[in-house]
Amino acid sequence: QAKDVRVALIPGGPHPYFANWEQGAKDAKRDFGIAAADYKVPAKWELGLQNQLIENLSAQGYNAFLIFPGDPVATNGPMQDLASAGIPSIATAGCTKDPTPALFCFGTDVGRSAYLGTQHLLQAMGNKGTIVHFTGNLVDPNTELRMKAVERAVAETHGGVKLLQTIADIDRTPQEADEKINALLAARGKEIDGIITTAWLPSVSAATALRRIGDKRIKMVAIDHDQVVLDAIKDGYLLGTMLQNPYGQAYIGSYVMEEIVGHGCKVNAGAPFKKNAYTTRFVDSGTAFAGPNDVAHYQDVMKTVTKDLMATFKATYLTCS
Amino acid sequence: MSDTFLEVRGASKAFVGVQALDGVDLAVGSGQIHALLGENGAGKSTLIKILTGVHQPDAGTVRLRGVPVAFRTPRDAISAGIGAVHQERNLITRFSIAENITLESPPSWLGLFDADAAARATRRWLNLLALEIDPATPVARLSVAQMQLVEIAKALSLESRILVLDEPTSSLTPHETARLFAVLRRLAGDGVGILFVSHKLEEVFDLCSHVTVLRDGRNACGSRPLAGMTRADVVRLMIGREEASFTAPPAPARAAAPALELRSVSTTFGHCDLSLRAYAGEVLGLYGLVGAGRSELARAVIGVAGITAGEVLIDGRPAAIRNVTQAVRRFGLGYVSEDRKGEGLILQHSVAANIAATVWHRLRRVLGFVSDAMQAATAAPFVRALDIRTPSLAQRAGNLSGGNQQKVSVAKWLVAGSRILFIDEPTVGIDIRSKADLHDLVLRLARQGTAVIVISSDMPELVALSDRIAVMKGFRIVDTFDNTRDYGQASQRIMHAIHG
Amino acid sequence: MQVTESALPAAAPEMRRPGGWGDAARSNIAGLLLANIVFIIAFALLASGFTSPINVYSLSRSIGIDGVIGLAMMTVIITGGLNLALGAIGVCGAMVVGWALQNAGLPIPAALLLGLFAGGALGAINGLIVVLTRLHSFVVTLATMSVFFGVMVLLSGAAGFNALPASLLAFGRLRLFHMVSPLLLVMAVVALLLFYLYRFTAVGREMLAAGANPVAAKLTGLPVERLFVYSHALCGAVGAVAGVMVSLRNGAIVPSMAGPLGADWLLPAFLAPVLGGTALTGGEVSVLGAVLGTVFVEVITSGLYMLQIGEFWIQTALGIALLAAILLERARAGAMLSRSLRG
Amino acid sequence: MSRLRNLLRADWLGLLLLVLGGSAALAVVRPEFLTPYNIDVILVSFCLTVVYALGQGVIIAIGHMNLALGAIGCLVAIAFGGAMEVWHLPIWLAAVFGLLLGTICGFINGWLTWRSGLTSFIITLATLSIFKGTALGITQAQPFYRIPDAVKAFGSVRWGPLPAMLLLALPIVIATGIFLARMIPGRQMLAYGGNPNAAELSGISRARVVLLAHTLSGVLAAVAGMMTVARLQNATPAIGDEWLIASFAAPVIGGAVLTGGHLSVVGTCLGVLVVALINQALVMLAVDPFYVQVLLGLLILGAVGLNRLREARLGTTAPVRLS
Ligand SMILES: Nc1ncnc2c1ncn2[C@@H]1O[C@H](COP(=O)(O)OP(=O)(O)OP(=O)(O)O)[C@@H](O)[C@H]1O
Ligand SMILES: Nc1ncnc2c1ncn2[C@@H]1O[C@H](COP(=O)(O)OP(=O)(O)OP(=O)(O)O)[C@@H](O)[C@H]1O
Ligand SMILES: [Mg+2]
Ligand SMILES: [Mg+2]
Repeated sequence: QAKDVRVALIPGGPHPYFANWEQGAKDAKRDFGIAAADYKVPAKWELGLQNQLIENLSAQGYNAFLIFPGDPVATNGPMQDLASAGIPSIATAGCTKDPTPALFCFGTDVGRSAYLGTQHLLQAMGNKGTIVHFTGNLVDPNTELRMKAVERAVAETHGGVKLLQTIADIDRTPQEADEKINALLAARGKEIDGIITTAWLPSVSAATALRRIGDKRIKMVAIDHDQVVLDAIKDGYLLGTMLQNPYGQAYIGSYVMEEIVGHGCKVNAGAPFKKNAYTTRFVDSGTAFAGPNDVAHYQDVMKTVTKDLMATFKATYLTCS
Repeated sequence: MSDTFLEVRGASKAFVGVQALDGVDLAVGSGQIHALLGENGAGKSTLIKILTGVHQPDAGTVRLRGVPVAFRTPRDAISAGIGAVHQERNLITRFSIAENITLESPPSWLGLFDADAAARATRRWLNLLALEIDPATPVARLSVAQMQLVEIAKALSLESRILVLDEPTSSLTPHETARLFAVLRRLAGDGVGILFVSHKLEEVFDLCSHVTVLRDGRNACGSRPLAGMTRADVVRLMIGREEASFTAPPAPARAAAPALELRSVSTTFGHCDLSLRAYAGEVLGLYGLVGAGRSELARAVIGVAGITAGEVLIDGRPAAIRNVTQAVRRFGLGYVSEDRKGEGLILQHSVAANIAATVWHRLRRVLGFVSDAMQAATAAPFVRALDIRTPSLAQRAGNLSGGNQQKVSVAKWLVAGSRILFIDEPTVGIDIRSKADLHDLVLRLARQGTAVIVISSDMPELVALSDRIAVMKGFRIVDTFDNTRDYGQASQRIMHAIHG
Repeated sequence: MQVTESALPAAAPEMRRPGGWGDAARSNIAGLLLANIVFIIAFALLASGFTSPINVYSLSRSIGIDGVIGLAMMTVIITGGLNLALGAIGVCGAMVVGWALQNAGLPIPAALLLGLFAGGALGAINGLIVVLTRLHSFVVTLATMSVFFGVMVLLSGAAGFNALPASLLAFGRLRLFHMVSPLLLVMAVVALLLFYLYRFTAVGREMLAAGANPVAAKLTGLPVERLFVYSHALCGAVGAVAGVMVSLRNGAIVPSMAGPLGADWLLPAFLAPVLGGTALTGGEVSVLGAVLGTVFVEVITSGLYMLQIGEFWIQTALGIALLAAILLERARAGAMLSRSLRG
Repeated sequence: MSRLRNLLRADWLGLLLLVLGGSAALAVVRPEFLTPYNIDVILVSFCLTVVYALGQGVIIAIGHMNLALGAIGCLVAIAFGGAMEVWHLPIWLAAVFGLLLGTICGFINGWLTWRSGLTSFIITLATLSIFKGTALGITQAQPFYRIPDAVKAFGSVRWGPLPAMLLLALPIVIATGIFLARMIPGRQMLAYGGNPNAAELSGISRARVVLLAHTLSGVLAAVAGMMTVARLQNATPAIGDEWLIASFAAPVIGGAVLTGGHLSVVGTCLGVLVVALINQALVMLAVDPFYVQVLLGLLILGAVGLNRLREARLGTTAPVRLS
């Protein structure tokens, strides 16, 4: 009775973060016998291009979509198109804003991740000193969530820690991030005791910069699993990084689609979804702090998180006849 | 014909919609100064472009000293020993005079451009033409005439065996022209073959020994000695009939107030305390040597530059002209630029669009509607009136021959119906038939009530046209007198005003 | 007028009317048309799903949007300038519409008009700066791109508008004949208006003349500066239309719709007019060419996606297809020209 | 005397004054501005940008454009990184390979533009797609990380305020300056850019000029790409993404004319510095992130506007402009 399920996994553009999606999708295809679970990347990091790709893939017969929303609001558009053709989609790795046609949002709770990361940093600093925050692009509303989360964590030290400066809009190109971060370190390096980064490129650039100065006085917590970041943690330049779980997003997401499209399951409306700034149907794909001891096997960390989620996922979030 | 240097046989060339050349023959001997004549659009420049590798002929052969050659690029022609001054200005305006003149083979030292050597080499050629300017001056700062001299100097500097000059004297005054001719005669004496194009027949008879005449892309006469031919013969070959004799109708009674009056005007260009009157119904000629500031005066009056002191009156009433649009649309002024390619025409637009540009705002109907047909209807009578040779009204102005382009830039002011019209060098590059037409037209225009101010470096033309002549020197008016159209008398007075 | 008909010489040159099939076949419009037909047929045969209603719909929508973006840029290219701030203005215009609808509660037509006006005003600011400072529009719009976008993010806090009126969204989602987006019609209307402007109105002709040779136009008495400001304002207004169209596709108005600083629009904005034969040096315009250029680019993009070329290689394939097509077109035009000269 | 006058008339003098004045003002407000580390940061930014800005500059000089500049830089960067990581080539060989690749890419651009007679805009837009797509296709968007320490050191080492990269950037700037100002092929490129018709009538070969300029542009892009690898310590296919506008901005701010015929190398350097300085100031003065873009735009406009004002005063503008 099973219908052929063809899942398309579409990131916002070419980016190393999503490399683990491909593996997750492949594993899911093998483990659950899905007809197709293909990772399809827009040629450039452009909203219009992504929308076009989605339309194109639906014309090619893909009938289930895991989409990283190029924009939390605007990606509702193509998802609506899919929905009206009876094709389900899940907002993956990032959320679309309610009201949204997405079944649910399956990703990192960015606010929480930024908050936890900052807490790790502040604790290591003994809740005293000055920190700076390097983050992503202002047009990405996640950026503001991250800025607020960092501010909240800082505020909770009741004046013990001061947020010296936030630099945003540096997640576009590596060179720009490198320039601005070094400029800040050059100008105010002495005043800075800690660095929190909440976007990929700033994490890489800041880690490189600290290594270049050779300064282990400044403490830093990064985000994601770029090789540069992991190496810097191993060598003691960074306290650790906030891992996200792209592998699990793709693996579990593909599995869910197989259940829904192939076997007629439905999303359980009464499931214990979490709430975040965008949506009331949020499922946390897991976030974990990885310190020097976890770096070598960070992928196992993600797989463990995935296994735990997987164990209860169907029972919690789906109803199958 | 043993000393025939350059020989063209049966050259043909077609452009879209035009057969520019159709089996043309030409032979230029060593030491010969050979005139190439013909009406506007007869195909002279096209022939020259074939000789210089710009165009490739559809048919026909070119031989140098009996050896067939096929130039694929201008470079081939230059290395084969053909130097040219083209009809259009071809200078790099951002470069200095020296850099332009040495562009073909720049002097270098260890691979570096040697500016001093270039300046030295350049000065020699400039001196030859009596052009006293620092070779380091950027060409952009030069006047049209100065640029023309620089181009001639550039062609001379190649020291080639064959020199091709396409209307080299169009912007020059007799003084500079004489200087150039002396140089050319010396070159010819050294055995250089010279092909010379001009619409000024006086010059041709003064300079050339042989002549080839083209008509509609065909030979009206092959290369033959000029000796024994009269001006009338040549004209008949060119236009197929006698030259129309031209007599100016008498000037009407002068209106009380001049159409345009300048009272002690000073401008940002550097004119100071300059007074001038131009009356409706009259042609006022403005003479001066190159650089006297005549063009600048016209441009200042139509609002290109600021008037810093004095008063401009139009029809006796003070007029504050703030910009060109106001000058043209409100005060009825017009200016035919001496630089038709740079400032007179929009080369890539159609003939009709160029002519009608001054009146689009008047043609428009509801919703600003102006159709091609309306535009064409506006332009067509003037194309016919000036006998502008164009395959269609939709032809790009840039594809017309030089003379026809000039007519287009006059035509647009006729369309605008300007009441005060400056015409700067009205017949530069215009053939004798059109010149007569144009003179006729200018006078007719004046007699019908326009105040025409003609700026011309062609003294015979100015004397023939003007009712009054003002002489300028160093941005001032040095003399103004009523013209009796007696050339000897007028030229003496002008020369006296300038040099005396 | 001074010259009366009676004074004209009897022999009038023959006034051949332009056009005819020969001219049309040689122009690059014909080439684009041919390339479009060839590619459409090829993709229809090779790529399954290319002609499916869903793909045709998506194609028509992309053509509509990118077409308007290209037309917007075309209006300043004719001045010999360009507008890097086009994307920023488009986003600003759309955001004004969003604000008007959602926060100010204006009716849809009033909101759209306001957005159009805002886009026009921002464009006019560009134009005024260009004319007053005589800086190249490249530098001016490079700076204003940053300023416009920055102010927009500042005022909006980077938050978009996602509660647009249902009727507006429904319009955006309409399917004419089950497969054509109304956005394509919007583009057709914009194209027709621009065609009318440049072909049949005084001010349009004046804009072209001013762009082709500002000095000559000025000496002809045209108000060149004012015409330049008009052109930039027009660009802004059309840009705002494009912004709203993108919003209709997205179902929401968001600051990120044109990428950082609105720069994502730049390549499609230039590509279509230039492919269509609008000279970057100004003074020439081909509305139909720009439209056909857009169609061409969208068709090969869509078709190559349909062929399922490896994800990351799609851009390479796109570049090769584009190059091959323009080179072939070039060869064809050359062959046509030499044939017509011989014939 | 006339040399002094020439200097006063130079179109980049205003920019120089702006850079000096701006630096002085910043140094007063923020004394850290003059620390060696900080000067190093600005110079690094200068080195990376000026090379590709000149890569665009030589194309602007002939009145063309090279939209594929960043894509060439990207392709060369990952080829350089890949050659060392995957093929284990020694550094010098990898660098030669990168240079060769850049040369070939540039030559392809030039050859296609020359043979087709189409505008370089279209050609390089197509090759942009091809080069960038190839870079993405090879890497699958993953950076090459294993960059030899010597290469990393080249991007990081500094002597006081002077970064090692200056050793490469400075000779390139000087060579390009001499090439355009004094060498015959450079002059021919400018002549062609100033008036292609006239240049051809003077026997300058269009093929040579176009091929030379595009090839040169490819080489400079390649150098810039490999320098960026050294600086970022990895070869990511995101290199070159921001080059397009910046590469035009610096020469144009420095007085270059987009229609060709004029390029001031000094002006281009100052154009790069002005933008770097503005960015630096915005970071140093801890501007609220939401105001950064607005101020950046206004400052650029202000800087260029001031320079323009000075030109207008001196009347050094081209006389073809009316009044
Ligand atoms: N590039 C071109 N494209 C189309 N037609 C052309 C082109 N060049 C010249 N023509 C046409 O060829 C004919 C001959 O032009 P040519 O310039 O040789 O005349 P000419 O004898 O030099 O005239 P003039 O005395 O006015 O300079 C004209 O009808 C002209 O319109
Ligand atoms: N763009 C310019 N920049 C600087 N000087 C100029 C410029 N154009 C012209 N001049 C100078 O201004 C003076 C007057 O110009 P111009 O030669 O045009 O006057 P004219 O009387 O109209 O002479 P003609 O029209 O015969 O050349 C000349 O000395 C010339 O060198
Ligand atoms: Mg001619
Ligand atoms: Mg003059």
